[in-house]
Amino acid sequence: MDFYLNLINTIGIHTMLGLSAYLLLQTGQLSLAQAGFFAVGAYTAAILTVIFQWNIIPAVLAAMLLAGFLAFLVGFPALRVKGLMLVVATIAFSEFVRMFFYNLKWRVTRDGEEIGPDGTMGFAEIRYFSDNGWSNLDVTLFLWTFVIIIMVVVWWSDNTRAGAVLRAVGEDELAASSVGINLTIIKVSAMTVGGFIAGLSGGLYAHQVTSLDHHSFTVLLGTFAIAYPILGGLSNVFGTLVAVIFIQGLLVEGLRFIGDWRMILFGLLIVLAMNFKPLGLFDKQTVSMVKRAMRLKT
Amino acid sequence: MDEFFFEVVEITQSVWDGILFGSTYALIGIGFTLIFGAMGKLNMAYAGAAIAGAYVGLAVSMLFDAPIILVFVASALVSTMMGYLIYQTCFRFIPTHNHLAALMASVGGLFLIDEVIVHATRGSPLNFPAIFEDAYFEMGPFGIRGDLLFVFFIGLVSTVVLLYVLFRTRLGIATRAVAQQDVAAQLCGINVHNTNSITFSIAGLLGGIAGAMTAAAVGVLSPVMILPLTIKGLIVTVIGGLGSIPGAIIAGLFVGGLENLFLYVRGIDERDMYVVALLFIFLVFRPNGLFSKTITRD
Amino acid sequence: MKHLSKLIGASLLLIALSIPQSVISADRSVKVLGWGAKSGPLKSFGVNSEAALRSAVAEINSAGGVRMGDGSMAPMEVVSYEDSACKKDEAIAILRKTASTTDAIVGMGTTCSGVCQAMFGVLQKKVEDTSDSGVQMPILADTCIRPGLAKISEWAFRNVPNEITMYDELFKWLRTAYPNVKTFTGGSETDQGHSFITYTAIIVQMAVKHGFEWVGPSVPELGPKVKQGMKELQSAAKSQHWLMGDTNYTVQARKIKKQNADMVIVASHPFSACGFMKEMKRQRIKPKLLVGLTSSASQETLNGCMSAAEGIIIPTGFAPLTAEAKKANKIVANAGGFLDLHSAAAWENAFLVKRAVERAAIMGRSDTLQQDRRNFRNALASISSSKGLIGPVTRDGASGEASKPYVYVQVVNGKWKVIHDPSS
Amino acid sequence: MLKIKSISKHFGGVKALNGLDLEVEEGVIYGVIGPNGSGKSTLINVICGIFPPNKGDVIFQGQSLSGKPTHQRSKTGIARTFQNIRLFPSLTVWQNLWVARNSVEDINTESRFYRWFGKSNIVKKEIKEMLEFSNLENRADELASSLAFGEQRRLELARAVATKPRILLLDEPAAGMNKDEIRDLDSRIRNLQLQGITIILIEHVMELVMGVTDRIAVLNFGSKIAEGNPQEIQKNEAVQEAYLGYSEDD
Repeated sequence: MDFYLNLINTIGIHTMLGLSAYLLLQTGQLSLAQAGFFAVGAYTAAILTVIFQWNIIPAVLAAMLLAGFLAFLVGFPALRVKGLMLVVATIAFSEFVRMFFYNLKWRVTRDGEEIGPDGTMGFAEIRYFSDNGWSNLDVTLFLWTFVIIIMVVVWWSDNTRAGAVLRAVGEDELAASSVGINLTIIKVSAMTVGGFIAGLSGGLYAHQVTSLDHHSFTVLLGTFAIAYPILGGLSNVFGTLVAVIFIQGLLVEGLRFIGDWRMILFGLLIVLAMNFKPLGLFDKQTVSMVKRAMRLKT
Repeated sequence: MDEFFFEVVEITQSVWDGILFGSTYALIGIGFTLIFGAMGKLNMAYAGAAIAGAYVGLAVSMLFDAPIILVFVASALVSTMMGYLIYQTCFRFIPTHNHLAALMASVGGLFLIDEVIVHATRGSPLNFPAIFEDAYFEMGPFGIRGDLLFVFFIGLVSTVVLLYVLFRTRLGIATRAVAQQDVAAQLCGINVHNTNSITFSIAGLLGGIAGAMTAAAVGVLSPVMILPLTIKGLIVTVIGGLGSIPGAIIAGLFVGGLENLFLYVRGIDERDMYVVALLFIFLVFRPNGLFSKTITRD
Repeated sequence: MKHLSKLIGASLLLIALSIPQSVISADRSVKVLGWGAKSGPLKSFGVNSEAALRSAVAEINSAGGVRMGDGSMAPMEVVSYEDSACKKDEAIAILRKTASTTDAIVGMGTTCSGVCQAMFGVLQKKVEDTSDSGVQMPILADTCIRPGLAKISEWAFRNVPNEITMYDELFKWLRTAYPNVKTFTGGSETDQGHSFITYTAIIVQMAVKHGFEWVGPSVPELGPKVKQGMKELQSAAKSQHWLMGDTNYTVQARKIKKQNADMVIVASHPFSACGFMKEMKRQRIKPKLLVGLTSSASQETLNGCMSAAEGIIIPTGFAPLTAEAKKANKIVANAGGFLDLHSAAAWENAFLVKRAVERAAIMGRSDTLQQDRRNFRNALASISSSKGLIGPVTRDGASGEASKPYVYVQVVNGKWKVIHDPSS
Repeated sequence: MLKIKSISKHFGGVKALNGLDLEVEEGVIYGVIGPNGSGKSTLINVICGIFPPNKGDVIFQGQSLSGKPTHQRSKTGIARTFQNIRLFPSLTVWQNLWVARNSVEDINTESRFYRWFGKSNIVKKEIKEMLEFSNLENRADELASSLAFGEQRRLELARAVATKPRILLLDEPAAGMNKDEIRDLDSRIRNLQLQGITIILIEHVMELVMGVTDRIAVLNFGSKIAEGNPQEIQKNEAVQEAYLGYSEDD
């Protein structure tokens, strides 16, 4: 059981990470900076709970705010560029963040033990959950409340005018601006909200793995962040969830028993998925298909 | 004064080495730029294919203890093939307008190549035959590595050849035609798929040379090189200006030199931090790169 | 909405099916479950350790197996050997899976320090502390050599040499063996926690302690005590370090060349150690002595740069000296792995488990599993010394740390050759 | 209403607009005609602020628009359609109109949050009218990309109107239409005029222009060669000359 809960937690965290990129992708912006915001969230929340001994909830919320604010600041310059330029600009940003934490040393001594981030040695013993006797089930419930809140909010706003505007900007910036949409505001807000979500998931991640170091926040993480929504399809939020279950659940955990062929299959399946479902595993076609199936049943 | 002179010598020397080494980045950059110019898409699997080529070249040299030049030829040929395969698997069947899917597919390709290499070699670093390892020219306080000169030279030659092919031969003209206006090109009886796959193959060829040269310059071949090389390649492509071959070359040398400068002055921990920070600023204030000869479809 | 929940439910079910369920065989056996990196650049770790563990277990069983609590003999069984890809999240997943879905009494993995740091953090910190909801599963890691990891949890044990004494002895011996070596310098890879910390906190300090003169960038605090001036050293020597993925070592090599030391220390994993030593060769840097990091005392270094590594001296926890070491080496080689300081630990761990099981009087029934694990853990903690492949391993139960014997090996004509055994 | 003050716009060596002056009174339908490449579309793009002019200024309701980005100009009441239709293909017809609700009135009538995340009855009502106006009522939930060509034109017009413009710039709205559709378009345009929207109509299709407009300016090589009511223009020999050998249904 414990193991499945752990898997569900991982899925939850990655779903949030994916959703943070989902919003930005709707506006047509391909950003690999999510890894950076995730890292900021993770370290902030961990520092707050470990060094300042905050409660977890304010800690992750603070992490969320900080990451969001950072995203807001980065948004203005970054969104002046588009397409590949933006990809690389955001890679640059997240690498910068990674390097920052890689150099970050902040050791304090508590009852004889040195704790806190220790540069390249990483940041060990972020044991808030187990120190406070949280069972893995508690963690899952706690974590998924956030996941569900975020999913609901994003799903709901997808069907509001705001959601329509995001997509409109993504499809045709010129037309959008000539019906009076302020592109900068839209893009920056998308970036900021993305930052909030990424920061939150980072904060939760830190306590899930109990140990952070710069290896966890490489470009690969950023790639995964955009991979989920792309692989799942941008038609709605559940695409991202499906993609996360596909990657984290099936490819990473489910195929573990085939040993070292697993990671080979991993790449192969992504290639195939994109060839056969270029609009995502959970694209409109799938949705309508599933809908039809349901209608037949009920 | 004497101390000052020493520093000057050292810094010049470091930058110079960096510039020579940058020629490998430049070649990778050219590959990215070619493909981007032709399709307006990003082939993330490119550097992976390059290194894979080098591996096969190495295998050849191990099996029939072939002369070093043959190693280069082999790796060039192999990654030419891989370039073609990548086009067929990750781009050919994905709708042209769907950039995200193609990007994701090539990321999958990257994972696949990477893992296949690991599977074949257990990820162990392998000794790569160096070219003129003993050619180390000392000129007064300065020293120059013969093999790097050779690398530099090969880089220049292949660039010149490439430019000739692109701007003087019918094939090159067709490629550029497709790059600028695929529909029109099709109407003129150019088969877009053929041209694209040729572009990928040419890029692959360069990649093979680049991979082999990098391996020869380091003297060791290991899978941990792939990701850094990919990122450097992207950075170079962007600084050079998308689709600009001379841009990519200059950017490659520039990045190489800069790296060593920062390394010398600020040390390893901050080297990459400054490089990416610079890149970010560069992107924001000169969004079109050094040579903004962007040839993309939109 | 409905269809969606069903869809998710379905896929979760699919996963559940695709994951091997808890293996509970009717006949009694001592079950262990191992994991290590079987994919990714560090694949060699997992492959070698798996080969070592499995063949060691086979050895034990052919010798009659393990004596259980009721005196009967039962075979030892490796439930499976998972691929943790040297990634935190995956290792934690495997750990929890082992603890919750299998009846293995001990988890045996892994080799990557960063991963152990995370896994141990998930475990319960103090055994008797009921307020701590951490996982209660004994872990016996093959290496995870980064200093002070096992103290993170009382459930965590590892089988490593004590690096401090190891390098202490090394330089003590070098001092006498190479009297004409006076000065030294070196570099390390800063993105690999273990390499970097060992280099700055231990290797350099020990060299200084034994009278070698540091001729690298000036470090006022540098002294004969461990960790002395570590921070100063780290900041002063910045520009002669590198990263694991680097391709260009010209600057670092030249700096070291300028310092023209008798002894050069290359403290990094084979990936970059090879690149750097090749660069040294190109720049004609020929120190009287080349000293390496224990992680490089492996086949990979020979694959990567046999000729450039010629003459490098490295302390290691394994070398085929003794009879059983030779024997083990052959067996593991036949099983398709290499026995090196990492995988040798896995081999020894199998025998350590045997001893602990016999001491703990394990019943090996599924109903007594939790108790068995606890007893096993206590027994393991109470073992103060065990028999290693190249000599007795002293263990400190309280901290879960071990102190393996070690020897000094050197690359001579492209082969690892034992040049000194401090215990003899 | 709208004053074009000696606007010049160069692309490299090409003078797309060359010191052009126009004045459009409130409430009129103002035609702009001229051979291909005479700078008609450039004029629209300059008015909408997509191209900054090299020289000159655009005065709208007495205030200069220079330096104002496109979206602000739209808020001041300038709307447009595109020569090559630019809808939001993956949004439904309804959403296409919904997105366009950025007019000052909308902003003032609804709270910011509600405007972005709510769906008020006013919105529903007005969009419904909009759909009826462009008789797309029964296609409201179709994707814009699935519409027929004519419908897409109508939707684009409706989307422009949905921004509640004071002045509406139509860039060759009749291109590729058959006679009936053109007649239909004609009545739509008049209808808009009745709603008090000033209209600048750029068109090649003479029967439409001559029929519907109150006043016409003729451009050639970026400058105005004639202005007047349709009858005058038809007589003007400068125009004849410019159009020599120019076929209407081109």
